[in-house]
This record gives sequence, C-alpha cells and structure tokens, in this order.
Amino acid sequence: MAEVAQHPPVVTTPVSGPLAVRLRRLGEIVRQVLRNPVTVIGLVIIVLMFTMALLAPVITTPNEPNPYQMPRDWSALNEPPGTPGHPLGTTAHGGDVLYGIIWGSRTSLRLSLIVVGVTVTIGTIVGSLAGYLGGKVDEFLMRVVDIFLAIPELIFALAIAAMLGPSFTNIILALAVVYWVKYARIIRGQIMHIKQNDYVDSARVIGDSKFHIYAKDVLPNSFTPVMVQATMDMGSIVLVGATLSFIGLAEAGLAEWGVLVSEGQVGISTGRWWASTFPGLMIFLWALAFNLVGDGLRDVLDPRTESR
Amino acid sequence: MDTRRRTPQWSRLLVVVALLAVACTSGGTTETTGEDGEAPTTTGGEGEAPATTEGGDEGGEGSGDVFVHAADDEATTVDPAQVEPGEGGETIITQVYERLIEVGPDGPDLVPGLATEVPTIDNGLISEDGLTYTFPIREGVVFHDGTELTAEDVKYSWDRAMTMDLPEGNAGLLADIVAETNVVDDLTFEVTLSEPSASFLNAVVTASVASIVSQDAVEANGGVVAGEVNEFLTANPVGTGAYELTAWNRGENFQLGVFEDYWGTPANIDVRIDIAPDTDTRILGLRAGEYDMMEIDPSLVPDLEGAEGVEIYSGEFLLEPIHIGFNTRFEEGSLPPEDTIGPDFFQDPLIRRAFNLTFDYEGFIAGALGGMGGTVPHYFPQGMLGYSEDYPVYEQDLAAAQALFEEAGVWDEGFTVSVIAEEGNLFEVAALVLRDSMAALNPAFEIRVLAQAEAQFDEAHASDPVPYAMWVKNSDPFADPDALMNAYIHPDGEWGTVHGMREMYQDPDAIAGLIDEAGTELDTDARLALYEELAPMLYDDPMWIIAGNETALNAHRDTVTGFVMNPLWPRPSVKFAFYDK
Amino acid sequence: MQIRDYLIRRLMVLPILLIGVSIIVFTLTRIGGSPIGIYLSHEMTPEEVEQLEERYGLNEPLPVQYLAWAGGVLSGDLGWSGVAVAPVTAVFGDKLTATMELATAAGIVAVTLGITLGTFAGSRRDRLPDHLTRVFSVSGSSMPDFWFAILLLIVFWVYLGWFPIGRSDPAIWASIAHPTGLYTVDSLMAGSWQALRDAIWHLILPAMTLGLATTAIITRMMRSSLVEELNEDYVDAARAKGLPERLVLKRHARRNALIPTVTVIGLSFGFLLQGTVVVEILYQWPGMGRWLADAVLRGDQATIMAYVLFTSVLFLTVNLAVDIIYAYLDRRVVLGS
Amino acid sequence: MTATAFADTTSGRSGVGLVASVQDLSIHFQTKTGMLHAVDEVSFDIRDGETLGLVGETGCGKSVTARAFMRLVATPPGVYAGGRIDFWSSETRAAGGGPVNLLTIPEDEMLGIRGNRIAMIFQDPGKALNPALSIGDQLAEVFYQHRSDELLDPLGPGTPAVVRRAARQEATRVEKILLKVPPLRSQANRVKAAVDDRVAAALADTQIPNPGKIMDRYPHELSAGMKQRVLIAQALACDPDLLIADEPTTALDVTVQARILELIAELLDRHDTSVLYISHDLALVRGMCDRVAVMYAGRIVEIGLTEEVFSDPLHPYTRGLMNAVPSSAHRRGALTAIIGSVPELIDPEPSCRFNTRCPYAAGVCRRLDPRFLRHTLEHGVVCHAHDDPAALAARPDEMPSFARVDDAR
Repeated sequence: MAEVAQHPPVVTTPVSGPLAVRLRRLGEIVRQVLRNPVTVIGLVIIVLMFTMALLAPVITTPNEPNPYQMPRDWSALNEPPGTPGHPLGTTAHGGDVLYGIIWGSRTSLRLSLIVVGVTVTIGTIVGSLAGYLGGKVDEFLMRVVDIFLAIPELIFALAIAAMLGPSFTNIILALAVVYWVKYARIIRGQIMHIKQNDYVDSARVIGDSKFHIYAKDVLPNSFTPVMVQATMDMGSIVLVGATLSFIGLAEAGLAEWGVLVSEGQVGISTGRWWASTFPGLMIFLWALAFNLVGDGLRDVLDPRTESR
Repeated sequence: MDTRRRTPQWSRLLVVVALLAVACTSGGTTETTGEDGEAPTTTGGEGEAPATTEGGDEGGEGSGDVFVHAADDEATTVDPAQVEPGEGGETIITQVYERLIEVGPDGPDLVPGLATEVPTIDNGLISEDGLTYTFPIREGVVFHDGTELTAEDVKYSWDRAMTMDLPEGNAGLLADIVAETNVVDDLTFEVTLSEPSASFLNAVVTASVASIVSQDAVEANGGVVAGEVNEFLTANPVGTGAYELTAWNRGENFQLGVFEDYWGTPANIDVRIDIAPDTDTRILGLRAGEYDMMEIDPSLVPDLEGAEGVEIYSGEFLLEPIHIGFNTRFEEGSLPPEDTIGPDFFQDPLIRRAFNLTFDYEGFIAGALGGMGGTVPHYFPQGMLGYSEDYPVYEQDLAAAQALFEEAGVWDEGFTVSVIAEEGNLFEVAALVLRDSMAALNPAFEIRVLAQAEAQFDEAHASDPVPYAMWVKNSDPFADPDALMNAYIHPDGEWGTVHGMREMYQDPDAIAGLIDEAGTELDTDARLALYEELAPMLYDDPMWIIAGNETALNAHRDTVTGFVMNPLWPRPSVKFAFYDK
Repeated sequence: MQIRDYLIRRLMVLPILLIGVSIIVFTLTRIGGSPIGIYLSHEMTPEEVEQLEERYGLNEPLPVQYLAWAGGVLSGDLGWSGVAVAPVTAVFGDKLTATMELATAAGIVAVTLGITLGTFAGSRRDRLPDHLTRVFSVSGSSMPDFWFAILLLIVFWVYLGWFPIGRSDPAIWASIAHPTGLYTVDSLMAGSWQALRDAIWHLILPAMTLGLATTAIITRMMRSSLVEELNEDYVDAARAKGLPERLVLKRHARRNALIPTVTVIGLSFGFLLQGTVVVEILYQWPGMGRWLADAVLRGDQATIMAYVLFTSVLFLTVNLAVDIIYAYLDRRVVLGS
Repeated sequence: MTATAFADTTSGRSGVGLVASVQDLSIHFQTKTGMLHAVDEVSFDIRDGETLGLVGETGCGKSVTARAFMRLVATPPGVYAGGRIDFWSSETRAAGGGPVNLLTIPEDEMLGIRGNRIAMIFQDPGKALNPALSIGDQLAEVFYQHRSDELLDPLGPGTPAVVRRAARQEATRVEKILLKVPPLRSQANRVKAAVDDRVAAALADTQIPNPGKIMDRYPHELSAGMKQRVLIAQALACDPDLLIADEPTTALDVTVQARILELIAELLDRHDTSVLYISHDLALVRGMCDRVAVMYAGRIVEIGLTEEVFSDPLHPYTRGLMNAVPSSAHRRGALTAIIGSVPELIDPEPSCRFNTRCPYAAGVCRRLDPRFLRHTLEHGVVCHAHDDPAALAARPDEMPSFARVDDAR
C-alpha cells in the first residue's frame, strides 16, 4: 500500500519531447518489460482475462434484463462441474459458476478500470494543485490527504460501502474515495521534485506559461510511478472489492467473484468445492497478474529499485 | 449504563506486566487482580464466577458434559419486557423464564406452566363473558435468586412490562388487551380483559413478554421506570426456569447451568450457546462434533445430509411464512429513482394477482428451500388454527399472469420496481426468485433487489411511509390466527395502515368485519366458519405474495436424546431441558 | 531537527488529523441515515420510533449530534453498540485484547518470517531460493485472505482436525483467571500448560492467514533493501576488515536493510488490523474485526464510528512511532524534512 | 600461457623482497551476453615497502584487481578464471613460512588476512562507513576481529568463555544479555575499555583531533576528509603488510586531498607498509609511487619505475594518458582524451585490446595478443610495435591523436 507512497521521488529520464522520441522510449520500455518471463506470464493472464471479459456476451447467453446478474436455475442447485449446461457446476442458489466467472471478469474489469480512472484523475488534479501551486494550498490539501491516509484503506472502504448500502456502485464509490489519496501524494511528490529540474527552468526562461510548462513537462514526467502504482492497483482493487463483496456489500446476485466465493463458501465443507474454488482462484490470478506486471514495470521504469 | 463498568483489560495488562517485572514473587498473585476478568455477566454477581484454580487443569470437565448449541446471532437483551419477538434473546428467555401456561411439546396444545391449570370456560377459570381469567399459581416454585413465587410476582411482571412500555419490547401485546391485573391471594392471579379475545391464551399468555420475573430481583436492581431500560435485567435474568444463565461472554457464548431447585423435572445437562454468525463454521462445527445442535434453514440441508453423526430433524412448518409486501402508501417520487411505478400501481388487484401468478413457487420451495417447505394460502399458514387444505393457493401460471398484466395495461411498457430485503438470507433469495420470475415472463419487467443491512432495512421498514414499494421478510411467529390477521391482513391493522390496504382492498369493510368478529369469537367452530368465508376473499384480493413456508428444521448430533421441537416455541423452537446426550 | 521538537510538532498536528477523521467518520455514518435503525424492529410505530430517537438524542440537528458524539468520545463514551448489545466502551477492552492477541501473533510471525525469508533471499540474490521467495511474496500479496482461510479451514480443521476454531475451549478458558485478557499471557501467568497449548492451538490458523500478506510484504521489502545494501561500499569495507560473512550480513547489511523495512512493518500494522475483519469472521474470533463486520452488516453506526476512529488513532500513533524508530535507526535522517 | 603473460622480472621468483606477486590473474564476469574479461591474465609484483601505482581509465579492471587481493569480487557474477596471487605475510615470514595463494586459501584463513595483513582504503569515504554504526563501533570491530587475544590478555587466564567469545564477536544474543549483568559486566567493560583505548590511539594516529569524542559520532556527522581519516585509521589499525588504496582521494575536495595525501605518505613511512595505489590521476601517481603499472581493458600494458615510465612512456596508450593529463604545457581547456572508447570485453578474440584506438594498429594487432617486452631492466611493455622499435621511433609525431574535452575524467 503505502510502500510506494514512501518512496522518495523517482528520477527518470524526461519523456517529453517530440512524439517520435516518446514512442521510441515507449517501445524501449515495452521491449524491456517483455524481457522478463515472469512479467510475460502476468501479461498473458491479463490478456486472457480481458479477452474473457470482452467476449462475455459472445461466449455466454447474457442474462436478461441485466446480464451482470447471475442467471439462476432453481432446479439445478449444487450441481458439480461437468453437469450438462453447467460446465463448472452451480452454486447453492442455482447460479451458473462459469457464467459468474466470465461475467465476473467483466465486473472486475469495470471495477478496476473505473476506480483507477477516477482515482488517477482526482489524484492528478489534487496532487498537481498541491505540488504546483505549493504554499497554503499545498498545506491544506496535504492535511486533507493525511486525514484520509489515517484510516486503513479496507476499513475505510468497508465503512463507506456499509453506510451507502450494499451495491456494486457503492463499492466503486467507496474504493474511489479511498484510493485517490495515494495518487495525489505520488503526483505531488513527483511534481515537487521535477519542478526543480533544469529543463523546467529552461522552459520557464523561454517564457512558457505556467500551465504550458505543467502540461508539457511536469505532468508527463510525473507519470512513471503513477503507471506502476496504477498497474498494481488494478489488481489490489479487485482484491479489496471482492473482500467487500464477500463480507456482503455487493448487490444481491451480482456476477462477481467475491460474491460467488461467499455463495460457495458454505458448501466447501461437504466437498462442494467448485463454487468457491474457481472464483477464488480467479481473484488470485487477477491480482497476481497485475502484481507481476506492476513489478516488471517498476523494474524497468524505476531503476533505483532494480530487480525487486 | 453498565453498572459494573470494568477497566479495559488491556490497560490492566500493563499494570500486570509491570507488577510481574518488579516483583517476581510467588505464583498466587494473579488472584488478587480482582474479579476474574471473565464473563461480563454472571447471574449471582461476582462471587459465583468460576474460581481461579491454581493448577487449572482439573477444572475442565471438557465440553463432553456440556450441550453445545450453535447460534447464528447474539441476543440484544434477555429482559422479557425488552425483547423483540423473534429476536435472539427469546432463545434464552424461553429457557430461563417461565410463563403461566406454556405451549406443550406436541403441537399447539397448551399445558400448565407456573399456573397449575389452563383456564377454560368449562373449568370456570374464564368468566362467561370471556373477560376475566383466573390463574391458580403453583406452590413451592423458587426463583434463581432463591425467593419464592407468588401471585404478586406475576402481577408485578405483567405490570412491569406494561409500565416500562419499551418501544423495542412487546408490551403492547399485553397492554392492548389487558384491562386490569389482580392478586386474589398469594396463589391466585386474575386478569380482566378489555374485550373478549380468542387468542389471549395462545398469543399473549404464552408470549415472552408475559414471562414471570422475580419482583425482589427487579426491585433490588433499579426497579421499574416507565420508558427506561433496566440495565440489570437486560443481562441478568432471574426467572424460575429449569436453567439459569451462568455466564454471558459477549460475542462468544451463553452458558446455561441446570437450576437445581427447579420445581418440575430438572434439566439434564448444562448448555452452552456458542455465537457463531458464520454459517460455514456452524456447519463444520456440527460435523466435527464440536457442536451438538444448530438451527438450520433448508439451504443448509445438503451440507449436513449424510454427514456422520449428524441427524436432521424436519417437522411441521414454521408459522412464519416468507412474504413480499405491496406498498401503495408512499409519496410520488419517494421511491428509488429507478422505480417507474406510482402509488396506484399496486392498488390494482389485477396486478397484485398477476404478481402472485408469476412468482416461481416451485423454484423457491424446491430450490431455495430445498423442498423443505410448502405453499401457503392467503393468509393461513399450515399448522395454525384456521388452516384448511381446501383453501385456494397461488401457483405459477405465466399465461394467466400475462393476461392479467395485459388487462391492467402494463404489459407493453413494462416497469421497474425495487424490492428491499435484509442482506444475505432467504428473504434476499425470495426477492431474487421474484426478479427471475418476472424477467422470465417479460424482460421489460425489472425487479431490482436491494439487499440492505439489518439496521437499514429496519429503518426503512419502520419509516412512515415506507420509501419502497416492495419488501421481503417473514411474518412474525404468531401463535394464533387472530394476531396474524390483525397484523398483516386487516385494512386498519399494523401493516394494513402502513401499506394503505384500505385503498387496495375491493371491499375493505367486509374483510375488517370478518376479522374483528373472528377475533372475539370464543367458540372455535364459529371462528373457523368465519375464516372459511374470509379465505377466498383474501385469495382474490391478495395483499402479499406468499413465497412459501419453511419446514421447521434442526440438525443435531445423533448422541442427542430426548429431542423435541415445536415451531410455536420461540426460535430455535427447542427447550434444552428435554435434552441429554 | 531534534527528535523532541519533531515529536512535539507531530503531536500538535495529531489532534487536527483526528478532528478531520472524526468529521469524516461522522459524516460518513450519517450518509446512511440516522443510527436509529439498529434500535428498531420492523413493527414499531412512528411514535415508538420517535421515543427511541429522543432516548438517543437523534432528533437534534446534525452539528449538535456531532458535538454530542465528539463530547462523548472525549469523556470516554463511544455510544451504544447495537451489535454487541452494550456500550461500546464496555465491550471494547475484551474485543481489543482478543484482536491484539491475534494481530500480535500474526505480526510476530510475519516479522520474523518476513525478515528471515527476505534476508535469506536477498543474500542469495538471483539464485533459486531468491526466485522461490519472490514467487511466495507475489502470490502472498495476491491471495484473497478469505479464500485462503477457507482452504486452511478445510484442510486443517475439517479433514485433518489438527486445529480448532474460535479463541478457546470454554472449559479450559474458564479454568484459569484472565487478568490481562490475553489468553496466552493469562495461561502463562496461571502456569497452565493445557491452557497455553489451547491458546496457541487456537491462534495458529488465524495468525497464519492474517500474517500471510504481511509476511509477503515484509519479505519483499527486506529482500530488496538487503540487495540494495549489499551493493553498498560499506559492506565490502566491512568484509575488508576481516569480518566473517555472518557478521557482515547481520551487523552491517541487515541492520541497514531493516531501516526501510521498519517503515513497511509499521505500515503493515494497518494491513493486519484490516485483515482481522475477514479472519475473525471465518475463524470465529471474538475480536474487533468480527465486531466491525457484524456492525457493518447490521448497520450499527456507533460501533463503526468508534472502530474507525480508534483504528485511525492507533494507526497514526504507530506511524509516529515508526518515524521515531526510523530516525533512531538511521542517523542520517533529519526529521521533518 | 599466452604471449601476454609476463613475469615482473624485476624481482626473482624466490619471493625475497616481495610482499605479493600476481601471476596470470584472470577475473571474468558472467553477463547475459557472455563472459566479460574484466581482468585478463595480469601479472605483477609488489615489493616490500614499495608503493606500486596502478593506473588506467575507469572500467579498465584496476579496482577488480585490487579487490581480488581481498577476494572481494562477488561470485557470481564474478569468476576467478585463473592465475594466483601469492602473498607473503609478515607473520608467516617470521615463522619461516612461504607465501599463500590468496585465491585458494580457506575462508577462515582469509578472514585472518583481511583487515589484518592486507587492508584497504575505499574510494568514497562517505559510502565506506556504515551509516548506522558509530565510528567507535566500526573501528572496534577490527580490533575484536584481529586482536581479541591482546584485548583479553590483561584479564588473565581465568576469563570466562562468554567474555572470550564476546571479544571475538562470537557471542550469541543471550550471551550479550548475560554480559550486561553484574558478574560478567565488569569484565566485559574492561575489554570494552581496552578496545576504546586502541580505537582512540588509532584515530589519534591519523591526527584526528579529540578522538574520544569522534568515537561516539556517526559517519554523517563528519566531514568527508574526517571520514577518510577514520578509514585510514581503520586500515592501518593492525599494521598491515599491504595496503590497497583504491583512489582514496578522488571523492575529496582538492584542498582536503592534499592533506590526506600528506597524511598517507607520512603514515606509510612510519608503518613501513607496502601499497598498491590505484588511481587514474597520473600526477598523483607520479608523486606517490615508486613504480607504476598501466592497465588497459583488463590487461597491464606497461610497467616500470615511475621515473622511467613517465620520462619514456612506451605504450601508445600510456603516451595518450600522459597527454591527457593537465599540465603547464597545455592551455587551460585544451585537455585531451584518447579518441574512441574501451572495446567490448565480452568473449574477446586474441588481439591487442588497444588496436581499435591505436594509430599504429596493423594487421597483427588485430590477430594476435602482443607479448611482454622488456625495455630496460625495470621497464616493460606489451605492444606489437615494440617488436619492431624502429616503427615507433620513425613516426614519433604520429602518436595517438587527441580530442578536446572539458574534463579529463
């Protein structure tokens, strides 16, 4: 969690400049990332998960009217894997495990993309304001950030989700409220650091406007650690989200892995392992994949912590 | 506030550690650290708590000699005047307190409790006008605190509940019907009703709120204050039951000890009620032999069926059908924004009938209830007085439903309506079944299932008006149809008012008249005739979707002997005094 | 800056943070409506509801309610826990000691195992043990703990029957006094081996589950900072003095590698705390985590508020302590910069 | 043995008058793309009491060579690919023993040599001290490690084993606690006091003012010059036979540099220690060293008495180096550097490593390793051109061409 937040600012080579230069640098990063076999494994898992999510309406018949709800067959409860029509079996409530896993990947993708998107945006705005304007604004914003950081994240998300009531939207909201803080801190730290660099000074000397400098030089160069963190968070958000769902904060019948594990939890003691094992494994693989890729990215982007 | 406020134990840890570090003296020091730091509650006060045994190892008789029941939630209170019907505290109250008369182990028959006879008109203990009931009190009964039971205690207990009139409690049950309580002599108690009641004995005298508490114990610990909770009684029951509460480790367990001076057949074995909210742990515990018994619902049967050493008992139906309510008494726009219906929607009997015809009863009963349940006619649960198998029961009939929806003019445009349910239980499942059924009939019919935390559900549920058009829960476990009719069917009754049933019924006055008449009719046959007239009217003009009724289930180790269960007893419908192992 | 000055400055900011947290927490709980729900049953009349609102002061305007609550907190009254069915403060001690015992056990496991594994891997960089450790630490931090707990329960409780669940065998628990509330300490003080074994046996599975993620994090941090330290000149300088590798590793490299690790250990304290929620539910551990989960599911706002507030205080304190320890360990650090 | 291998013929193989002798030392590094020949069949001697300078560009292998003396090259990725380093310790010599091969002796024997018979001064004093330990503690380690017997002497033969183990830094955690309680505490304190005395003396030796106070300080509290003094004190604490000084003044300010150099010179004189002095600074080497060896791309290309090498550099590379040195002959800003860069050292084919940059490079330079040629009794070179000295003499002006750079480093 705050592992990254604790890092001193990371110094990286400037990525601003003509598009060609940026592309070349990007290409170089990709090549380096791909050199690590473990990272490649992570990438493969991610690609598979994404494909599964994207093809969900094609490989399953979507449940009407809301495909994110598990279809239930009340005449086929607790069917083991291999049952015709239910290749991975059914839950105690007749939910098709395979459908839950496939649409659960969509749910996870939605969850992580929305939360990461929203939090990076908010974090960037707040962090930029604080880091770039400095002074009183910075002082104030950082106190707010400190307050948010004072509450352990799962507890915070749990409390928010609980108060808003069980629903998937509320889980997204809760996680967004919790996660933006990290990014604000990272961005601020980076900006504070980069602000002092020569090339910013030189840009200022040339007479660029403040905003221009920010958009052209400062921001692009702040994004390296954000990228690493965001990749890691793509995994951890699903993990935390599933935990909230498991505790019972997702909406009823949602096709979500945590919900499935919780639905299958009861049966596991009597050998009905499938309903919780498969989705649990999916959560694990999802988090693992993003951790591996995030790790690999960090190795490449953040030479200071080489070979972590 | 807790009268015996204790220092947080972790702060004491520091002191102890410091003491230990400084004076590394003889081993006996631990005993001086004051009250054993143990159970937050012990019946007899500080002294009775398990004493510190120096060696410690002899102390445990092992759980082999204790009957362990796994409960899924903890009581909030064990004070009869404070407990809500159906709440966990009733489990304890049933064991440690007694009522004047009790529901016997077999079926709905009443048996004498602290009164030596069940009053009837025939034995003269009920007056001809049906207003005065006389209870001869049993002699030689002692409370757990050693005082002797008199009619004074009985009057005190009833009056106490009515005076305190706690909003969370069930005092209204007494107050609504009782006009006067009298002590005739030491061993005779008399009560006068405000109107004749067919259900007084079944529904009121046997209820938890009518439990008899020790006057001396109450007076010694705060007495009776109107509208205020008695902190002592909340956690320290002083009754006459076969068990006394020896310890209540909050969040962990209740310990019930055999009461040696019990007037009747004494209980056989000490009981511990472990609080294990997680279903899986309860099931695994029972399978592992760690628990002797647990309450189960039908969905858990597959987990326990065939398990070694586990027996599943299934008996009568519970008297608490799971029903889905139609609310029409809400402000336009006060529903969740996704909802597209207005207050008049459910006023249309065609739609209510159509909903009743769409619900997948078979799926719910065979699936969610695992076959352990049955359908219920409007509104007479099987096993209760007034039930007849001849009454019409709704079954799924999609064609008929479609016709009705078309007739009501909602088929083409469809609708969205939210149904609230407590999160994570059968009610949520019933809501899911409704949603699936409706979506299968017509994808334009969207039922949104909103699962909510208990407190939020309760808050929404107790709001006036209720801000949702539909909700799912079970009915309260009434022991008499009159209570059920008044609460759920009567246009001016509890839910009748909340839901606006007067506007929903085609002929509200006819229904109200029949219910009122049956409620004061002391002759059972005459009463049944009235209900027979009522049943088809309720079928034609349904106020609920009755999803189904669960079978009373229980799972226990096969070593348990003397097992009996009666759904008319409060959850988990058992009396431990009958058991042994 | 002197440690003392720094401490004073940090302590001065602390109340501001706490007020901030308390406002957030209060606002948060009120988003879900008034906390009246936990006192209600569904058949209460509006009058009865009002009566209850009055009893708990919930008909006042929000700022008044906040001040009343905050005032209560300051005077040691955290409200009524609907879940525990007692004043929050009355059950707090018991729940906290239970959780602390679990968290401490998990923490001890995580710290020793994490440092050992991290040192092991870091000093064998890019060799097999290092790769295995990396696999362990990445999987460890990707493992959903509720799932892991289920797997452990199945194997060790259901099938092997090695370890029980819950916190104690009640009979054994009742056989000794509990002056501290920490079962292990109590059993030691009572000199009862049976109780000690019982305490430890009950601790093993939950502590393992709870400690897994933290172990992974600490391992990872320890490994990477050790690798970093081993590349430093002073390590070679120490070798050049003729110190045996054992001392080079222990006294020099590891000691410095521990500095960043201490920060992570401090931060993982929050991790342990939040982990108790799931772990305590599944292992039936009567602590704060389960209390919170129940409170969340039943909408018991007083408990949630008290819990979040307390956690934050604890968390802030631990962070402060970590900073100070950090400054103590790493002489180069200038506090407050 | 290939053509490059040469004996430093200035001394005999008897070892008389030698403190160390490096023969055919090869150290390779495993990389993803192949074996990197960082040190390639290097041979030279260090004579008793002399200061041998080892010069070359960054990355030429001089530091690796130096570390090989301490056996501090990390394996992996390093590989001791061949050769030996013989070392005549004063201790064994006093006992009539011969040399030991530093690359093959057992580790515990090596521990007895490191910091005791061979000591090392590191390049950056800021990094070579452990930031978490006080100066006193760090110096004390040397005495505990190598002089524990002397420390225990005053305590007499009855000293408890725990105290002995503590003085040898072998005490376990539990024993350390034991040492803090009364019966053992006084004895432990006496050992501690003895160590403190020695540490203070060692510090005073390097002219550190107020050594008692410095002992309690932490590295970050001291200036760079001070730290280097501490490191020097640490290195000389046990009167080593051989001191390896790896660019000891590079990281220091110029003013401090001078004073540290003076100090080193003065101390070496007093301690009569042989020195392997590594530097890229030719002026400095010229002032400090008796002899100098020039290294290029993992090989020694020229070796000889300082005066001879400087007055008559034989190898084209050496000449280039000389010209890269700022001197009064060059205008400010007109420093020069050798054109091109160091060749890839991964799996090299036989050739002169300098051929890519050498103006004289002929076909043979790319095909064959050059051999060692003796120029004078004390001066040798490894260069094909010197097989045909006429070639070199004929075109004296066409020595390596130079490019201007801002900084010679």
